[in-house]
Amino acid sequence: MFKKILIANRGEIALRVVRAAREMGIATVAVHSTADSDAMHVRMADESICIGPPPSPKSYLSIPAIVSACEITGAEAIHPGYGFLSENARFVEILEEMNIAFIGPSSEHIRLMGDKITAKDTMKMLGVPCVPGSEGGVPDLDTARELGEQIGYPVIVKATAGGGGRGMKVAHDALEMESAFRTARAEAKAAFGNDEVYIEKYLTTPRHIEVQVFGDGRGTAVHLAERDCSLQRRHQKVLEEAPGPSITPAERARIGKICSDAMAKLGYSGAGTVEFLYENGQFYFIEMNTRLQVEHPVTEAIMGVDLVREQIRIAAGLKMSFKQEDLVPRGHAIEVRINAERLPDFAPSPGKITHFHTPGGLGVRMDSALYDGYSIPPNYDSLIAKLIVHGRDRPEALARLDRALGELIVDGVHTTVPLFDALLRDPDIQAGNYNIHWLEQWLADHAKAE
Amino acid sequence: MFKKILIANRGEIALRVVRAAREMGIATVAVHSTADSDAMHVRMADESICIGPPPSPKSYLSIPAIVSACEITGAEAIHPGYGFLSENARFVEILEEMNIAFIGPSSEHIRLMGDKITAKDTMKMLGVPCVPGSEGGVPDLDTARELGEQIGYPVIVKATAGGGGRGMKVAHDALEMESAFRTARAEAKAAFGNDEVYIEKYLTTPRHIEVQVFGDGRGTAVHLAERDCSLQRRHQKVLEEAPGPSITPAERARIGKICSDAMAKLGYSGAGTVEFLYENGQFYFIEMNTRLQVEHPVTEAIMGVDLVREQIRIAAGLKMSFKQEDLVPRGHAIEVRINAERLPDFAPSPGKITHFHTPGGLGVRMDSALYDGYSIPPNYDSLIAKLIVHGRDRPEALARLDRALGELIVDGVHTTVPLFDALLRDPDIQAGNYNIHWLEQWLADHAKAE
Amino acid sequence: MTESNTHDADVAFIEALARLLRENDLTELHVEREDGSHHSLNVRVTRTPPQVVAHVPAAAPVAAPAAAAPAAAPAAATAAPAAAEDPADHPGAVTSPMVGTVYMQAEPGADPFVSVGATVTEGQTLLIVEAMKTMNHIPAPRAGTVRRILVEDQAAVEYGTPLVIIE
Amino acid sequence: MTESNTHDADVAFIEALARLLRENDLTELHVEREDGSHHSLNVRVTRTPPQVVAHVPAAAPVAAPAAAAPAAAPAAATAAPAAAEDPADHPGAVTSPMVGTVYMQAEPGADPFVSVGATVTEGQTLLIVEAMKTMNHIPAPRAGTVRRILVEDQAAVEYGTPLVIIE
Repeated sequence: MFKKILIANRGEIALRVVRAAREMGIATVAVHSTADSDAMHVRMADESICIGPPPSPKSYLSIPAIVSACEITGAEAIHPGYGFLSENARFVEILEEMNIAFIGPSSEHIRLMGDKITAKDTMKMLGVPCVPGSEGGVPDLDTARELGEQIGYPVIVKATAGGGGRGMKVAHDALEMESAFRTARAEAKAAFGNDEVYIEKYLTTPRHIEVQVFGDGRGTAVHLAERDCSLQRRHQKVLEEAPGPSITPAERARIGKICSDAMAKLGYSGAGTVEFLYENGQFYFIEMNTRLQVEHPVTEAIMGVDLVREQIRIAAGLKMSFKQEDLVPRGHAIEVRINAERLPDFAPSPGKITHFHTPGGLGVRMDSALYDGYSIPPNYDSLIAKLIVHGRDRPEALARLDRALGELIVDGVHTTVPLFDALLRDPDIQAGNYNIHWLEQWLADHAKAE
Repeated sequence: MFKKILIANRGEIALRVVRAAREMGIATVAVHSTADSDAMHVRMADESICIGPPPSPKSYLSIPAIVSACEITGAEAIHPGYGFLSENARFVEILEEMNIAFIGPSSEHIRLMGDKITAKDTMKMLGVPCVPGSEGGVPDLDTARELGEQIGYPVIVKATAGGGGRGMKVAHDALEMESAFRTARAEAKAAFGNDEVYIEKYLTTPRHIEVQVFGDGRGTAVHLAERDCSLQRRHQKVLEEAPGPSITPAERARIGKICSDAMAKLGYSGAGTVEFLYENGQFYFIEMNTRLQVEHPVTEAIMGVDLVREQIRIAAGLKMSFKQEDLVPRGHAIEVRINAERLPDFAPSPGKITHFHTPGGLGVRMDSALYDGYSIPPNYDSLIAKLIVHGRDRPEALARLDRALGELIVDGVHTTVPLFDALLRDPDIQAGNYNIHWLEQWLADHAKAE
Repeated sequence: MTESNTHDADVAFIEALARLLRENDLTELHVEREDGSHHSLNVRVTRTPPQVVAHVPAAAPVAAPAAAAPAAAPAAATAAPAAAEDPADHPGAVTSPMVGTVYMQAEPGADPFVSVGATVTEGQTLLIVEAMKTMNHIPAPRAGTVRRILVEDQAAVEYGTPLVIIE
Repeated sequence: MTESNTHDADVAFIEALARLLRENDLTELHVEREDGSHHSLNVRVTRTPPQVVAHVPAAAPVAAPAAAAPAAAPAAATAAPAAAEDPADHPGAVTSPMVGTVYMQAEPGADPFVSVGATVTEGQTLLIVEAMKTMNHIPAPRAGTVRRILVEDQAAVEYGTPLVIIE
């Protein structure tokens, strides 16, 4: 096992890794920009190294700075957290060359999944369901109609050269196909000088369902059920839960097995997340994240495992500590992302924390790098705390979340807590009845009402 | 379900009950003495009533004050917590007469188990193993020798009229019986004017193992495995864990079933704990606590249930929400009791909390009524926080406890945290190798070493 | 105005400013004052607002939980009287020795034991606090005049609730 | 009024201000006062509140975890230099623009680039900071004399570590 690891990140996720390492008896090196000298991850680590000025490209994204910090401290491995360099294949290649272990998958797998088209082709080949479509240009209306029948309406006709919503038309049934096809081609011609179009299944109200996978890099892989992360604002997840309220045990087993089989065949190593759109009982692959997710704690809660510990074990060449049959979900978990933002416009609200009191008691987990007197710098992401609750079932988890939010005190900055207070009172949230468009719509409705 | 309940307690356990009630949508009434006007349980409850001056007999132990508070607030039920009036049969009788629900067992069962002799007789009748002995006076040496063979050495010869260690002699084998019997009789005669003696199994290094039980009051009962609470100082538990490190799954199943069968036969209602001494694979009943225990969170952690919620449900006439087959222990949990006490002499250390920072992350639960700026009054028990950790196995739980203790900050008063830091480094604790005498011995050794 | 008077006046003035600052949670105050040609005063008072000491007890745990209580049951009128009311500190206040319900007369329809302005002797019953069906007569701790009656018939009272002021 | 009386009065006045500051948790107080043409007083009283700012960073999270670290690895000499050393604030300090290892000379056995007392021209190499096998020459930001060299050959430096003082 490693004696010392370096954490190439900041905030709550850096603290998360320090905690796991400490429990494993591994010394930690925190790196930080000058804006983060007083940050919790710096205080909690065994050593710390200032790697640059506040802008991320000169500190948290600087490969030479981080590798150099690793060299001078003698750290044997780097945990990248999420964001920053966590999915940078070049970074991982450099580490591979320098014999520094990367706590994550191989550079090859990162590169593979970093390219959307290669990722989709690979996944399709591995038996993972993707959005069905025309595999290239559709030459004429007859082919378009055939495809419409094959795929099932509604479908979307899109310019091959397109983007930004131009040259895109939805056909809700066979009758609409002719007009959609002709209009899309005409718009494509006018906008991009190329009238080639392709056709894909059109999803109207999908949910964002993602499957947590874990591989040992030697052909064994498991899944740890799914998370529903449909509640998003501007493609940023806001609240995540596991298991997904709309997913049946049979669906869970089926899609889980598809994903773990794919990872086993790929020889994938460490933690990963296979993201899907889900509608009417069907899963459609979107992308794979080759790293730990922000929302991993909901999976840890229902599975009773420590994903970061497991990542470190695998990177150190140990076997996985769990088998598929050990991974039986227990209860229901919800995470809310508490940001230092002022509602209703979600404007960043950095500043000094004048009072911080965390909720306690049964089934409550706080992952936060805040402390009394800490000043949130304006340079980075506004996530200041993740509150995760676990209950025997979804109603118990919702009630616990409500109770815990009521105990939380973060004075000195504005936070998104009032958003969650309001969401918890919404019948759709209480029923688990939402999709990826729900929150944007809800916010728009509430903005109008005020 | 109740609309409003009153909590006849203070500190972390009152807060514990507020939390459960809030999650169930039940309004809460806190009662408090004048010393506790600023206490967390008062702040967190929906209503509060000052019931008297600081001395407990005039406030938290005053039945008229508490019943009166219940009447004027319209609370339908009372949760007694632990300590104070929680095992006061008279209090429960009064509530029964006044049609106020008591969140706990019947006054009859409280009275039954409140008397040590009746409790032991009842348990024996219900098939629960007790310390084997002579069932009364032993007339002569021959009978004593027979009993010695039957019970198995070592045995202890005790004066029937005795107490305080006088007239007590241990016989480690048959050879020692004659001398032990004669000496005990002679001492008994001299000390108490009555030379009658009885004989019991003598346990040299027992562990304190207790089984958590739960009954619906209508003949159904379950057990929720055991806790090992052997680490005690002056009969006060200091650290508790579940499952017990020395108990095998077969033993767990066997003693658990004995206890749940006994509770079913008794028609016991709500939470209870059957306490045993345990030595060489044998369990010996000591007493039963007819209430929630301080250390109930370790059971909640491994079982994934909310015992207070369940208590309230049963008191409101609902069914139990779990069956025996649902209750499968997962992982390992440890609780440490953090007291405001100054080491090495454990002198109470009340005062103002100048800084309070609680540990976070995976598998960590804090039950504490502290907050920044709170003044711990000198009038009550010194327990200020319970830190409970849960891991996949005992080593993981121990490492997590160590990590979490490192994050905890309680400034302004002395605490017993350094005791746990030291205990976690002891090989016996790491191996789970201790008994009810271990901690006293360890403290004595450490006192000498300094 | 003498020197010394000026001093006192200035200190009192600045003291008032400081209190103003604190009570209104201000950060800075700057005053220039001239009194005729002789005396001028220029004061700047600064304060860093969110002190732990001053702040926490006020803004702390009670606020948030209450606000977010799932079954937010606003305290019944009977149940959660505002803490630290003036009358409790009054030297003539008679406070309730127990939790219970107040009765101003011996039985329904009877005259109240006392009314405002009445003269009472030591030991005379002022009112009754009923707790668990027991009628507890609350005696006047000393002779005097009933200045105020602070509770109404059948009001619920806590331990320490001021009942009557006798002077 | 005599000199001495004025003194006493002023002292009393300032004493009163100090008390005011403390009691109202103020941070700063500035008073200018003139009494006629003879006497004028200009007082500034400042106070660092004894709380969050001063307290948390000192007593807070860093202390406990470090103390209880299961694998308490005291920071390697190379790795965790004391923060906020004087030299960094020196106007003539040249700080490291990157994390890395210092080399005082171009190659082993060669003469050091500079030594204390040497005169340097703007742009002249002071030392090398090696990061990821790249030798980064650190130039003198201006001409001057090397007053102090704050690092040793092969020392590990953080971003911002003061290296040399040039005046």
